Amino acid sequence: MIKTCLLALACASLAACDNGFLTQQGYEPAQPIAFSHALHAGEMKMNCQYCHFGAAQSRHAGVPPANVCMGCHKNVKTGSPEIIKLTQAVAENRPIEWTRVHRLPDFVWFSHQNHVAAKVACQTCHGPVETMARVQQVNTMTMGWCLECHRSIAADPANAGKLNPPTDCSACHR
Amino acid sequence: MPHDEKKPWQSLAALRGDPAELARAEREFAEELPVGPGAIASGHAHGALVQLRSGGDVSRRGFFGLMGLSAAAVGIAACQRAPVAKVVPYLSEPDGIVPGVSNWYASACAGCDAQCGVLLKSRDGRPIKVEGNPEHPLSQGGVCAVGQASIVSLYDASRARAPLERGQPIGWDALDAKVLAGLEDARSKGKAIRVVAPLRTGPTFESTLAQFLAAWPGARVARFEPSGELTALADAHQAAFGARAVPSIHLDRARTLASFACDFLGSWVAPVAFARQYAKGRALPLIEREGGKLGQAEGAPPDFARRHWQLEPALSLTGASADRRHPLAPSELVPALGGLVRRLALRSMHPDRAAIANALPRASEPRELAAPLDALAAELSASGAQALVLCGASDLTAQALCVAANQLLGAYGTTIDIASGASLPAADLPLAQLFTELEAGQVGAVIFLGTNPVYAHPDGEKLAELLARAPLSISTADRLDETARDVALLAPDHAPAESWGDSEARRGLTTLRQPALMPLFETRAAVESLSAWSAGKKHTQHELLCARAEAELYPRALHKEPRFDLFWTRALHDGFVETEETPLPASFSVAQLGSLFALPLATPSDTELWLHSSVALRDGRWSNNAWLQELPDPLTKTVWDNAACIAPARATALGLDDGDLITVTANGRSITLPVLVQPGTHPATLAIAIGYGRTAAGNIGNGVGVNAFPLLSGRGPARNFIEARLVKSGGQKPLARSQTQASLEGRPHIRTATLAAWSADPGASNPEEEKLDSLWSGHEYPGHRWGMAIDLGSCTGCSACVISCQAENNIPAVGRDEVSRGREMHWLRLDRYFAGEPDSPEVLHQPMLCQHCTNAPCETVCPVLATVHSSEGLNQQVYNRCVGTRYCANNCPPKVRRFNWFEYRHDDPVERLALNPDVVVRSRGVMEKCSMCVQRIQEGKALARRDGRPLADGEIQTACQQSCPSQAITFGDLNDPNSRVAKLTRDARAYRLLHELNIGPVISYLTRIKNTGA
Amino acid sequence: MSGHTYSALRHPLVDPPRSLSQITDEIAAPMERAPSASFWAALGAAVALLALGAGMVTYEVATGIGTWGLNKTVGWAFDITNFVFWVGIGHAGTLISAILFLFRQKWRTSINRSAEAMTLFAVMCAALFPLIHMGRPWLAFWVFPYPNSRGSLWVNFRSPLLWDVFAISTYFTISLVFWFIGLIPDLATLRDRAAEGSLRRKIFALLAMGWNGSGRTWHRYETVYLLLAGLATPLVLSVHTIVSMDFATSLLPGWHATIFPPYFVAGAVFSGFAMVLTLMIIARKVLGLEHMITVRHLENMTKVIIVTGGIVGLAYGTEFFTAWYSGNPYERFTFINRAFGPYAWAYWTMISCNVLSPQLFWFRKIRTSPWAIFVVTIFINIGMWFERFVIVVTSLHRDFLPSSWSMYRPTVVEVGTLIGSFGLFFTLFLLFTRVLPMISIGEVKSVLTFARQPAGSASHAVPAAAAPVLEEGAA
Amino acid sequence: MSPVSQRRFAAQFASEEPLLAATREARERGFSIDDVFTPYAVHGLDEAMGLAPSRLPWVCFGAGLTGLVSMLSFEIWTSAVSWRLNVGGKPFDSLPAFIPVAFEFTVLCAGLGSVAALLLRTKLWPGRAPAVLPGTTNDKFTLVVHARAESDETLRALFEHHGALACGPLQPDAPAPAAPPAIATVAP
Repeated sequence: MIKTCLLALACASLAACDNGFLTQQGYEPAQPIAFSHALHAGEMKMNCQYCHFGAAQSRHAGVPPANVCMGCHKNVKTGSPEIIKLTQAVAENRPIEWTRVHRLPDFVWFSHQNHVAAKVACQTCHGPVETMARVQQVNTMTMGWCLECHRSIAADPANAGKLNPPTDCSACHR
Repeated sequence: MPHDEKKPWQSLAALRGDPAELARAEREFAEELPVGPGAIASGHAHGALVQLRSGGDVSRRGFFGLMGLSAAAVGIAACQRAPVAKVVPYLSEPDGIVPGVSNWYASACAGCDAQCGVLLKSRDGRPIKVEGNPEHPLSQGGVCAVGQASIVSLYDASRARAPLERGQPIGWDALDAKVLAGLEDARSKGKAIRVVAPLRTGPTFESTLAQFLAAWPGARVARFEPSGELTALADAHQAAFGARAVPSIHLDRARTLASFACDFLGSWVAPVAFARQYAKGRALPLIEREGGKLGQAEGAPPDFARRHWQLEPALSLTGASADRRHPLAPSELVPALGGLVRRLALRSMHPDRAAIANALPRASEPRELAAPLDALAAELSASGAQALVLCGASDLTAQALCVAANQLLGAYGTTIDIASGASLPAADLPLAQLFTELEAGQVGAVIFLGTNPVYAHPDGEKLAELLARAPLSISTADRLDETARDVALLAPDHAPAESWGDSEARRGLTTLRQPALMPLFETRAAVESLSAWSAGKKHTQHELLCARAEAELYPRALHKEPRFDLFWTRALHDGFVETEETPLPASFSVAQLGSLFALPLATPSDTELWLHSSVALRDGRWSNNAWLQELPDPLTKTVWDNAACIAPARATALGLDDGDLITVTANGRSITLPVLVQPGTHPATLAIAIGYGRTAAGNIGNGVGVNAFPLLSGRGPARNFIEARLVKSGGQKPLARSQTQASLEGRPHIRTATLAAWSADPGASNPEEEKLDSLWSGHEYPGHRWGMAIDLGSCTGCSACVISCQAENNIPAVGRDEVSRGREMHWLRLDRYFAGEPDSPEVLHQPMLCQHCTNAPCETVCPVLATVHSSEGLNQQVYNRCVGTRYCANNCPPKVRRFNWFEYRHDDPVERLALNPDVVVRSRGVMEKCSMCVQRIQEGKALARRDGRPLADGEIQTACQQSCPSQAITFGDLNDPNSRVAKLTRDARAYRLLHELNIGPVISYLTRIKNTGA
Repeated sequence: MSGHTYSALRHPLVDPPRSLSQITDEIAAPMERAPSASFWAALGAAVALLALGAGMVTYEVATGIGTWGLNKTVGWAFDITNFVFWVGIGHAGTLISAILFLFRQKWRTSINRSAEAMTLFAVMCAALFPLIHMGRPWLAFWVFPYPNSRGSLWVNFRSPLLWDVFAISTYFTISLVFWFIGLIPDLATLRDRAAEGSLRRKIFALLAMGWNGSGRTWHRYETVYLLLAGLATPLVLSVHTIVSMDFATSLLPGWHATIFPPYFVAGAVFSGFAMVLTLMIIARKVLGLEHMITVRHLENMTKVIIVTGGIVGLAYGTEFFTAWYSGNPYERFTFINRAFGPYAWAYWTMISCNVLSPQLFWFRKIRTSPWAIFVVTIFINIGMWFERFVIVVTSLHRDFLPSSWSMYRPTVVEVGTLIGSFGLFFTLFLLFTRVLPMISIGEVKSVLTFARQPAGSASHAVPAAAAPVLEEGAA
Repeated sequence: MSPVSQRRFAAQFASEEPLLAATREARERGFSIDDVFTPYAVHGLDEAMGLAPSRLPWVCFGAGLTGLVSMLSFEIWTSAVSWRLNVGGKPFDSLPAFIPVAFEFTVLCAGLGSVAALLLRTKLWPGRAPAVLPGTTNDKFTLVVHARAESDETLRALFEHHGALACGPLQPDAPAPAAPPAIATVAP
């Protein structure tokens, strides 16, 4: 009996998670280096894929290697305390441990490449990153949320023949 | 369960792990951001491993695994926010590596001596899959099970991680100092320096070895080959032609093929290449059938004279494919071959026929073989130069008789060729002599170059003791194996995938090996060690290889390039170099050959031991490989063990049954092992697979099965059979078998016909499917409709597909106990049935995998929609939705669904590197099954989409299809009427499993056609 | 006129005659006197078994289904066998309380209460197994269609397993309600017996919900009781029909058979009545209710057993005939394998227990001797468990492809879980006999005069009746 | 209520037969039956009291129908509209397969619906504790009729003829149905 009650409790709370009451939405962790997308992508209008070059060719957009940052910061704002953290890391040959913001469950297969190829704007999923001093997860990123987009695009006659985002399970779960 | 400690694959072991390990074990998905490779690329091998642990505890399954303990825990745990995860990018990204994108490196397989060309799929800097190199002239894209499984051996946790002195870590410099001192000491004391090298290495290796010998005058090399098959082959040809080489063989040209105990499809010399040739030679034209009407034949008509005879003591993979098969006792091999040669000599016009006939051994063949040999001789001489006689016994006389037979037939030059053979190093020092020298204490230093005679030599135990008498003893094994345990210094070699190298597949064809990852451990290539121990400057393996390539390959390469670096880049990309070579000087001398006929013959007895390599373990080199240990033997279906195969008649006579323990005694040595009643075994034969019973293979291979080598005659493994005594020792050791039912019960799951019947009616024994009525109208599949065709005529049952599937889809090995409970996890299995006479049965193989039924019975019964159909006709299994009722598996007619009975471990930081990041690792309690490599399908489609081109037929290959040596599997789009698979599906031979149930499989099997009959 | 028929041919249902208040006293007695040592012994044993089962289930859930003897070919064995077995047991309860009610079988009155209780407890045991047989039971709630963040991913209404979910939960709910409605008047009786202001009285008052025996309430109450009986009857048939469809709608030879629904329903009634008898025979002895659960009740039930047993036997035969007549080689093999294969022992156990042993009931002597009946019913319980085992396992272990044939051997964990389910069942049943009237007081009173000459005048009818009135009035 | 209807006269019996007879005769004589309190469901009492058949079956039917329709449409919506999944090649709307669940849900709704209606209509719910006539839940049968004071004697004669154990008027202000003091005082 008690087991059943516990089970019921468990189910109830799991059900709650199911309903997306508890997602990572709004997650906005501090980063080892206070890198500002608002500054780089916003004010300076740098292309997302200049740093996240993986997005076009791989499932991972990837966090840029330190040497990409150093490309500019060898001579730009070398004095700033944040940049100094970076230069030190490079000097010590120590990789920088960024805190991951967007993280799909392990059983979900997602490909940035496919979405970039389909000309989906980064903001569609990641929100207005160019306005964020510190990156935040703006969307729920639940399965339903993904499907919403896939379905609406597939349903739009304008995309017929050009785009047909799959709604097959094996598109993401394999 | 005794195996637990030894095998992490033992399901329950997962529970025994400490909590931290458990938590790590729960990782559902091996994908790492490029931390590891990054670290590897920047040279921090260990950093990589440390990093790889991180994230183990952040997966969702982290708490799901522990959840079982209390339902409440679930409730609370599941609603926590995901724990903090780190992303660790490269400091500076290495060239050509994009996180998440696979790179392919052409290299050479080191599974056996065949050295097939392979492509290593490397993801984020770690190889995760071995595939055949389609451009390689010999293997042509196939890889055997052993080659596939080598990826596990690469990440074998039992590998030595640093140079060792008597088990204690010692730096490389210190080791080199000791070695050089020891060698110097030996020279000064005038003691012998001895090297024990494998029989077949590579040119670079040989030249480096030569340098070493030059540096240490008086140093000599003994060659050691556990199975001894190449030795016998080469020796026979040396005697006959004066050229010590492995002849190149062209099965596709052989119309009549007589194989005496030669398992060329399973383990002999180069199985993959042979399987490809064999299938090519027997390929049937494609004839479509529609409503009883036959279409135009597509492809060359079959050669009705083409027939394969197999005479062998015990059923082999090759025997299973033969058109005609006759069991014979091992001791009858030579007499039978002699009888054949005599018959051929009568028919032959060969100048030396008389000389040969006179030299033949006196022993006459057994009476019951007279008739078959007459027929065989007739067919052989009818085919003349297009005939071929092969012998798999590592027996010099037998091999010599083969040479004679082929010579009489004039086969040399067509089906078999010594001039383009791969030459082997001249026999320098017999291993037996090393024993005596050691005994006499004359040896100052002995170096074992990747050889393991303590295990694989009949007198290994003796050698182990003798080694103590050598002041300096070194092994370059990759682990503390039986030999390495008893030597002073271990200079661990790289894994093949970490090293450079070359090998001569045949004269004029050099296969190149290039590394696909930085060494995981502080190991060093054997050649580097050799060069370090030679006088003068030490070279890296790369330097050594390039030097040789520039000196010898570049000038004679068929593909001319203006500069060496261009040539070299191309060569590495291709994975092989073809060069113009003068044929091997080979002139036939009957005298030399005749002398071999005179060797003493094996005495017939009522129990004759026949030692053979198993398809999976071969000579035991890779025994510490769970995939190979758990690969069901294609013929006995046993796993994790070797048994003594005995004829049914003999078994009943002795009152023996499967699993009864017997003691086999030969040469005064005994082993005890379970018997297995195996049809097709000659009554006098006791067939035992070598490669088992390792004691220092590692945490997996130790103590699996028994070591049969000690039974061999003290003269070294020049013969792989010997008379023995058999005693029922009482007691039982139940065998773990993936299939226990041997008969098809007259069910039509496998359809066979003779070539004659087929030529009369291509649909022979395969009536056309009648259209079945259905309540439902069914669904439309616009766009792609994936399907598969499996040609049972080509399938040899070699099981390469099984391991390929396992590697591609992160399928766990579960261990002996679980398999014996009927819980092996293979998504693709090979069904094996026997038909006909038990003394020489017909063997039927059938690859069985998810049939992706159009009206899938499994889907209807799943309460939570965890398995449904995709818009492209695939039967999808969604692991993360599955609640594990197992109803789908119950309702699955071919029973191809696999359930995760426990949490299977994937937590070893090294072993985990082999996981494929594109496929989820399934958690406990969920169902899994063949997905038709949907990840490959998606990848192929994405590539085509990115290039804005339509998907080409054959562009997407499933893992099983890719590695199939005989190309029996075809995958493609059924909606494209011109696709290969669509055509095969319409072939008159095509049928679908259990069609009458109206489940509508998308996999078609093609009737197996054999050229039995007169 | 009131609907009683007085016939000399009929036997009184309550024998020897009792006064209304005596009946109240006797039925309430077990709840009011302190439990006997034998009760404690029985309860102790039951709880011990329950604990064993709980341990086994915990281990299995924590470790994995691998702790059971299942394999790639035999995906179900003890789990589903036990499930079907317990559901079957449950059905007799509903049958007795609902169907016999519809048929106005007055003899049901003294057994329906405990039969219904048995139904509830049996269904609890049954429901346990589909839950724990899941590989990931903590996700069991996924079988319910609720809106979720998966877009929304619903459930597969085509799956018989899902039908089970609805069937079993509905069955349990309706049985519970039916049982409780039947209890209300008795709860009121107990309330009024309990001492003023005692906790006991408070509890019963709460449960009785202010029942005051008003004729108007009785009128509507009877209507609803009839309605529930009318609903429960098709329900009980549908439940086991659906359970049988778990097998019938699959395509496995030995499962895929159209006779399964009636075959299973008959089997359920068969096993259920056997279990009722087993329990009743013990209960009437232990609680001294022989005069209300008379030999006649037992005899009637044995007759039901003969009939249903016959149907089951016929079904066994029909299965073989169909297999042979269909000419389907797989079907044929399955049934030959059933009778002569490695599990033949299970098959013949089933035949001898289910087909042969009930034939003893043709003899009046056996029919009317409680202990003989007891022994036979035990055999039937065993036989019916084996019937399900045979259906589940022998069909699975050798199906279409000989390559996947295998054998199934149960593990300690499975056996322990089965025993544990009995522990759960008996624990609940024993507690029930202590806290609630295991015979419906109201209903037995209503059949008090059954097959008896009616009282000429009230005062004679119940001579002792006047005195208590005064007392009560004064009270 | 009129004062007339408020005044009630009760009679207690020891078994169902006299009760039924008395009830029937009282009604024939034109007395209006307030209520009858019995330990068990006395057959024919409703007819004797002249109660109209209950309308609860209609509630049952309505609830069942609602259940059936709602579940069927839910099944069809989820499988054929909300998310069309190809399950085993069966049509999205596999109506035959939807019947079992729909049936079960029908029964569930019908059952719970009618029980809920019963409890509400008869004011049965936890916490209700109306006064109960002594012995009603054990072995006493009490008939309560509306009566003017002048008809008391007629009634007393009628009930005693039928073998009432005791009878007498209930206090007008007594919470109906409460034990009439008369019953306690009157000797048999």
